[in-house]
Amino acid sequence: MITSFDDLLPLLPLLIATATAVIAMVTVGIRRNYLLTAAIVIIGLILTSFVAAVMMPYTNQQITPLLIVDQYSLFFVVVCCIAATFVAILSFPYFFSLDDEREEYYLMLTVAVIGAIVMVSSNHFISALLGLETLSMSLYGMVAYPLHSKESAKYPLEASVKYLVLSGVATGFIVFGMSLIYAQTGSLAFSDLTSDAAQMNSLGENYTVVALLMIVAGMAFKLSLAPFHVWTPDVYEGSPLPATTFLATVGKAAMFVVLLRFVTISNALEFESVVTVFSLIAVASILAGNLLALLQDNIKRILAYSSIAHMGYLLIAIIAGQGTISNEAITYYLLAYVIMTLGAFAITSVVSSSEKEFDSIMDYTGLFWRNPWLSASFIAMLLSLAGIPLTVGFIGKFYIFMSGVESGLWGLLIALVIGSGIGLYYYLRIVYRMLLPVEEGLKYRIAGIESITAYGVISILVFLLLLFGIYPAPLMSLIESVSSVI
Amino acid sequence: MASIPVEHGLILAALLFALGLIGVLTRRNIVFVLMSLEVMLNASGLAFIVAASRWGHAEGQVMFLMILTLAAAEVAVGLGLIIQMYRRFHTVDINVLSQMKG
Amino acid sequence: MLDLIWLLPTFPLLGFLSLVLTSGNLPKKAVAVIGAGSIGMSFLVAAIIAAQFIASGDDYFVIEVWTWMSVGEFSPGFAFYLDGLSLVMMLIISGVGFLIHLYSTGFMLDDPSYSRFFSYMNLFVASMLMLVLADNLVLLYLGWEGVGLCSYLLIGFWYENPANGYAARKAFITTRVGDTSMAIGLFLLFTQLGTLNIQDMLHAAETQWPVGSGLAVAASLLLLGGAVGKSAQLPLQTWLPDAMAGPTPISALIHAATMVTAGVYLIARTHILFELAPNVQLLVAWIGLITLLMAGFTAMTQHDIKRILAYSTVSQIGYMFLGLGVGAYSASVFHLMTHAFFKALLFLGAGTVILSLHHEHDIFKMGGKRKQLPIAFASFLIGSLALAAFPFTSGYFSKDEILIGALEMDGPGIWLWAGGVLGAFFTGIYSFRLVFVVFFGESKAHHDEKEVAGFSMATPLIILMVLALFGGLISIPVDSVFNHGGEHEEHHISALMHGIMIVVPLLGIGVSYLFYMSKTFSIENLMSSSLAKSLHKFWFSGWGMDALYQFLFVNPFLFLARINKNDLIDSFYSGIVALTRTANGLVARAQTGQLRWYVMTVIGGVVLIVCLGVLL
Amino acid sequence: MILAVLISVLFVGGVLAWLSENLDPSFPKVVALTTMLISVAIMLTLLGESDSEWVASLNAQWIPRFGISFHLAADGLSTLLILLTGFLGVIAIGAAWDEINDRSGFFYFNLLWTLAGVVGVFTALDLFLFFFFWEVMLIPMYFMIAIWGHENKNYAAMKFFIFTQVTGMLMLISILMLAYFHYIQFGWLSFDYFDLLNVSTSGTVSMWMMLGFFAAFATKLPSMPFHSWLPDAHSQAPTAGSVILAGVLLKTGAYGLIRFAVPLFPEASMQFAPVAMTLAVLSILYCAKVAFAQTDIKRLIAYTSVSHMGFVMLGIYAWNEQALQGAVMTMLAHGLSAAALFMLAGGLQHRIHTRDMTHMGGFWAKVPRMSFAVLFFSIAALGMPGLGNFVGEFLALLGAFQASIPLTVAAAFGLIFASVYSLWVIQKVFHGEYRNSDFDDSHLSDLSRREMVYVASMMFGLVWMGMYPQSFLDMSEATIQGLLTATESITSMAQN
Repeated sequence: MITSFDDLLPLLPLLIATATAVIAMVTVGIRRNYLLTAAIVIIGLILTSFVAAVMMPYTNQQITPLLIVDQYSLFFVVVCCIAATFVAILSFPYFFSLDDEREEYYLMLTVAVIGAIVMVSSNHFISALLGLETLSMSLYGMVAYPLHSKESAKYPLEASVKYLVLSGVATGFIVFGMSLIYAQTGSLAFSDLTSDAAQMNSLGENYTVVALLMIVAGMAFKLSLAPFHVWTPDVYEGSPLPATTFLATVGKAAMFVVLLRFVTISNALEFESVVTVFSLIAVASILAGNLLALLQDNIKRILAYSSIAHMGYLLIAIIAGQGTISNEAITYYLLAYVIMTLGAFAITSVVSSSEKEFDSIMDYTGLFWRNPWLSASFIAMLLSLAGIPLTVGFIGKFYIFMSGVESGLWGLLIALVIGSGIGLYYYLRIVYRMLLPVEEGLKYRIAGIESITAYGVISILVFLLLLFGIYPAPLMSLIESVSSVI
Repeated sequence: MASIPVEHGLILAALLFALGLIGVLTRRNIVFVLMSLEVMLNASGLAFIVAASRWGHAEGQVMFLMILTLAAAEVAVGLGLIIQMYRRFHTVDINVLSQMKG
Repeated sequence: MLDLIWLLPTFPLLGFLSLVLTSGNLPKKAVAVIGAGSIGMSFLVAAIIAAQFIASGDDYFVIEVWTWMSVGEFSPGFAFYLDGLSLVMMLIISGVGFLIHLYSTGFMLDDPSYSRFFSYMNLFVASMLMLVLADNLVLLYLGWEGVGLCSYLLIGFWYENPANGYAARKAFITTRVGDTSMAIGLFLLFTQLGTLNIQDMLHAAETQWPVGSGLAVAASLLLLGGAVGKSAQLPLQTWLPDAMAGPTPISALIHAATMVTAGVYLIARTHILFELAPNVQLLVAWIGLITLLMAGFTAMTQHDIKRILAYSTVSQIGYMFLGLGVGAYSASVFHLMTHAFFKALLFLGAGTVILSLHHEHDIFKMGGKRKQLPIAFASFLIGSLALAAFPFTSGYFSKDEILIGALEMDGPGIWLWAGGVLGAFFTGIYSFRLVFVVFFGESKAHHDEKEVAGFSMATPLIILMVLALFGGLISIPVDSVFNHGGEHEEHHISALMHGIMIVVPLLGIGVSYLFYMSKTFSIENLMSSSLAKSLHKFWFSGWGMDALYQFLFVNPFLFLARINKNDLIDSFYSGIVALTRTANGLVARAQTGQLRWYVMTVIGGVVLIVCLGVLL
Repeated sequence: MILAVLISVLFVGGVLAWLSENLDPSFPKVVALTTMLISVAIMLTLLGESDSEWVASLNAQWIPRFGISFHLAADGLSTLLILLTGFLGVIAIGAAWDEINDRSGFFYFNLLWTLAGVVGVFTALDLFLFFFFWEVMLIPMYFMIAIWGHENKNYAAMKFFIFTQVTGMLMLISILMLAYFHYIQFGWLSFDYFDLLNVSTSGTVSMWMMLGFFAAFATKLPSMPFHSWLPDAHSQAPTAGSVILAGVLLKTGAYGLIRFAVPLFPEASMQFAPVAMTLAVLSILYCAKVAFAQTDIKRLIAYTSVSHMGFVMLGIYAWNEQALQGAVMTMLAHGLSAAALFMLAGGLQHRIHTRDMTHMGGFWAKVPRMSFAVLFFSIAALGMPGLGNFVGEFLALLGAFQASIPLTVAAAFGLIFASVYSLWVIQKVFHGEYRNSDFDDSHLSDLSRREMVYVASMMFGLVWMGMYPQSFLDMSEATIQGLLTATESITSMAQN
């Protein structure tokens, strides 16, 4: 099928990423060196994102029915790769002192990124499934990674098993849904879902709807939307911080891009029932997420729950699909979400290590007075998650509101307001903890020389957070052009 | 030759799928849970075959192969975890994996 | 010179400021000089201005110092309006005020917060002058509230005793009720007539409102509310007796001579408005009459020397209201003046008694003090004579005019007259009951105190005695203010009536002589019957008005406040919080950590949405 | 341009104050004070320009995608309120001078940033920008309460934040709807005040939008039934916090009503006016009553603030010249009197470490100057003629009387209640026998010289407003005239 170099060129990022994985593997095979592997992977990822960024303006090409490489996919390739790079950088100090083989972790990270790249550039069920599974498979590994180590901080095993079984079920639903669609339409491309062919030799509309909803359910699980959210907190808490970070950022973002393409290309929203179901899911996620986080004391779980809520917010924009700016809204909010989640987890992982994770809000009592810079960044991230101005989170929320208003989704907007209202409470709980006077007897792992880079990451994230929050105009115009292609 | 109507095939697949689900739900032994997962996936594989035969092109079969590999990979990872689990807890009852809650 | 009229309130104000800013660091001499001196200055100015004004022969004189606020067509100024009425008032205030200040320099001499006292006093005089000189109702309201404030501060002057604080608050809040009604009246007048400048307003009212029009009634009623509040008339009279908690000079200045007569001034000032609402004007008369009788009864039953005087004040102001009600404005103002003289005299005398007897208030613990306290005795004698309208004392002329005014009014006039005469009878009784009990008979206690009456205290008393005796001969230049509506026909008052009006007070005095002097009749017999006892109790309590208000207003308010201390509405929000927490409990229950339960939820979810999808 | 400079001076000064703490713990207050004085100087330059139209206007592209611009300008009304902000800023720093000793750097940072936000709110003419500043005010305030507050600070700060934030989001929805309507009617998105004024809305939609604004502003004002955050915030906040809160933050709500809620939706506001005025009267009476029942002196003053702001809302929705001028005057006067009372109450708490009035009594003998000051400001608060509050409340009622007689009469009872609670405080704390049974009065000293300067300046301000309010009325007159004519034309068009 692939014939010419012109067809290969757009796949360059994918190829580079894959090459990175291979090279890393080989080096590991030759000689185990933590620093080296990390370096290779990081460089590879940066390279990928750079190439993708360069290609972005020119490329808009369908390669085989499976992959579409356009500005939008490249944009998210960049996002995912940079996010992954940050995760890699953060992982370095975290696994530095792991009493086990540490290099393979980076392999899985890279493979996961490959999966993500495939997902964001897929407009076909097969490629979507392929990417999704590649991502998930390696995530199982990343989640379970430190399970050999005697004093691994958490319950990676439990987390991994839960994740494996549940997402297996979810995959099952997706695949079965696909098969039904295929039986219905005879094609696995998103675009043919509601095409005339489908109507022509139809087994009945309900049939399509059922199939659709099965797929939606599967995706909703991966995005941990209510009522498929129950796994989220356990997996987040159980897995090592960098893995959680990756799962929460790249995993979610890639999956959401698939959902977006799927919904927009296949006009699934033509079915009233689908819209209704989406709305219910959105409201449920917003309320459930925020309510669950309300009295939670474990920061990882809080962020897990809040991610549920945030996915709910994003779903509002999906439902507003007909609006002119809903795609931009989703794109901007996804970016914002990646930035602030990364930031929040980054700070948590700077004070943590594979032996001891400081993930209870009690551990942060008085942090503001002993490490102002770190906790100031944390406060910035939390306020951004709460959608307070000066931060990218606010602009994101502004977008969501705008798209909601445009399509007159008043009910969902009210849910959004209520949700954010509840949300304030638990974000401020953490903030307040940090503002309390210092309690003695709280020992932080003093971030060693290896975390300098981690601090760098945090600084960059804070900078982006404020930049896109205060002067979002350039990013907006970029996103406007990028998301026009869908 | 008079082929089997698509619906029948799909219904069969659906039944298999449901069986798999029930298995996942009811078994406490994680090995059986994994097997039930297999069943679910293969059920959808079957559905693909049926659909392919309806349209008479290869995509379906390709998809089936993919699902097989996918399932295999899933199980591979799963079994690895099971071994670890057994080492830790000397049991394969999934109820032991419930330290995290709330 | 006339345009220096703004100096009048300015001197006391400066006195106030200098005393406050030095905050009690001045020697008492200096305080006395500033305190009394400032009033003296403004009296001088007042006198000169008065002379010039009368010489000039104009009807009135206006000067606007600056525009206070100007919003749309609403632009009251800091403007002073001088005519016969305000002339008289300003002379009384500054004159009597000066005498009382002079007296106070001696009276308060050993009080630690001497300068605080005088600062308040000066502030009071300033606002009072503002009140009577204001040319618009807003400025008048400023003075009106100002005097109320000072009265509050001075009643509660000895703040250590909570009772004083209570009396002070009672006074302020009760009058404030009246003030609020007055304020609403101002809003009404402005919205209807488009101005609050008194003269323009009255003129506009005359031209726009027919006699008896509803608006006129409403407006005058609202103003009347303010008047009865300040002047302690029914139904807001209850605060004045308690107000005696303040130092005696205060009672003399504020609660006898000047502030309490502000209501009279207000009605006199806006009498045109009242004439547009005849029923309201009649109501004024009746209020006056009833108040003066009730107060008379109560005054006969009191033991506290100051409370007796307080009730007598209430009842004398009742006379003034009666006069206003029957249209005898100049008579009322005249009575206002004479009353200022003799009531100030009485209070200052009482002050001397109290000071000399170490703050003894109960008249039945005194007795036979005429040798011991000659000056006080003299002042009381003369004061009571004037109060009881003994022929050819000042009180006699003024009260006479009022009663004649009542008589001249047709319709209910005769009844009002009869009531007034009856009141005069009581006045005779209670005023001389006081004199006889305190200064005659055998001395019961305090045998060897000497009279405390230095020069500074004696002089004012003597001057006031003169005024109380001969003040009736003064003729006040208020005709130009009141006789606008042409001459109303002279009734001929028969000699008989005159006779009655002369005799009745004497009868009163005689009765109290028989009871308290010669003991021909004894109170004991009178009090023996249970009816008499309960009556006495009822009158003594001031006709149970306090209890009534306590029951009607105070208790309900306190009750409401108590039951809703922490804000009902807040509990609504607490409810929302509780709701959220329960919701959290519910959803959190789903997070069991049991893998199979999780699978269950997932499958359940799928089934749910698929069913929804198919059914919808 | 001036305004941008002013705001940035405050922002930068805040950062400097924070940094300067590392050099020496005593620097921040000095830095903050100098910053504040500089900005006051800048503010005064606004006076130079004519108040009749928009001065110091600055309009720069910000987010072209949504037609959002960085549009600042000040007219008479804004200038007045900015000056109030500056004045009270200095006062607040004075209030904090001795009270805040630990982490003073971060404290002054928050103080100055709040003020920057407030100035922004008073001058923003782009609704997005307005909302932006509206939120920026909150966070530093939250920190001030949450860090330097008293025993129950977490609850208070949280409550304050959530109340204002949630209602703020409702306002955001309204703003977006308005912008969207502009898009439909004119074909391009704009958040500019003057563009949005042209959007013709009507019917239930505009009512809903208006309510969105109203919710936010009524919460900030605050008015029944959104007031219950205020007592907690005030009783817990540090003195400087209360001063800013009572003196300035509450005024942003009233400002919003005058500037946005009514002019943007004249008809809806007209229909809504009776309800709003009723709410105002309810706040006046209800909160006066609740205030009387309080034993915590700061809670009491907080409730009285709600009661007094009721007059402001009454005046605003009566919407005629006297009423509006009255509202503005009340805002200014209450800004001073309430701030002063909170400052004195805070000083008292700083001295004796209790706010419970049942433990106090007879302080006059101990602290005559402070007692006199409290007396003065309570008297001002209960509307004594000759002081600012009287002018404001009298005008407000005078105007309201033309709009609705029964409501005005009801509101007038507030004057009586005001005297009841004010005198009750005086009696409870300063009169009566001196009692110090339940607290250590070793630090109960009279006003220091510096405190006296602040108090005196505020007294002077109130007397000025009371005796010659014209100098303030003139400034706001042009604005109010403009608003009146604009709304009249629209509403009359609607009627025809």
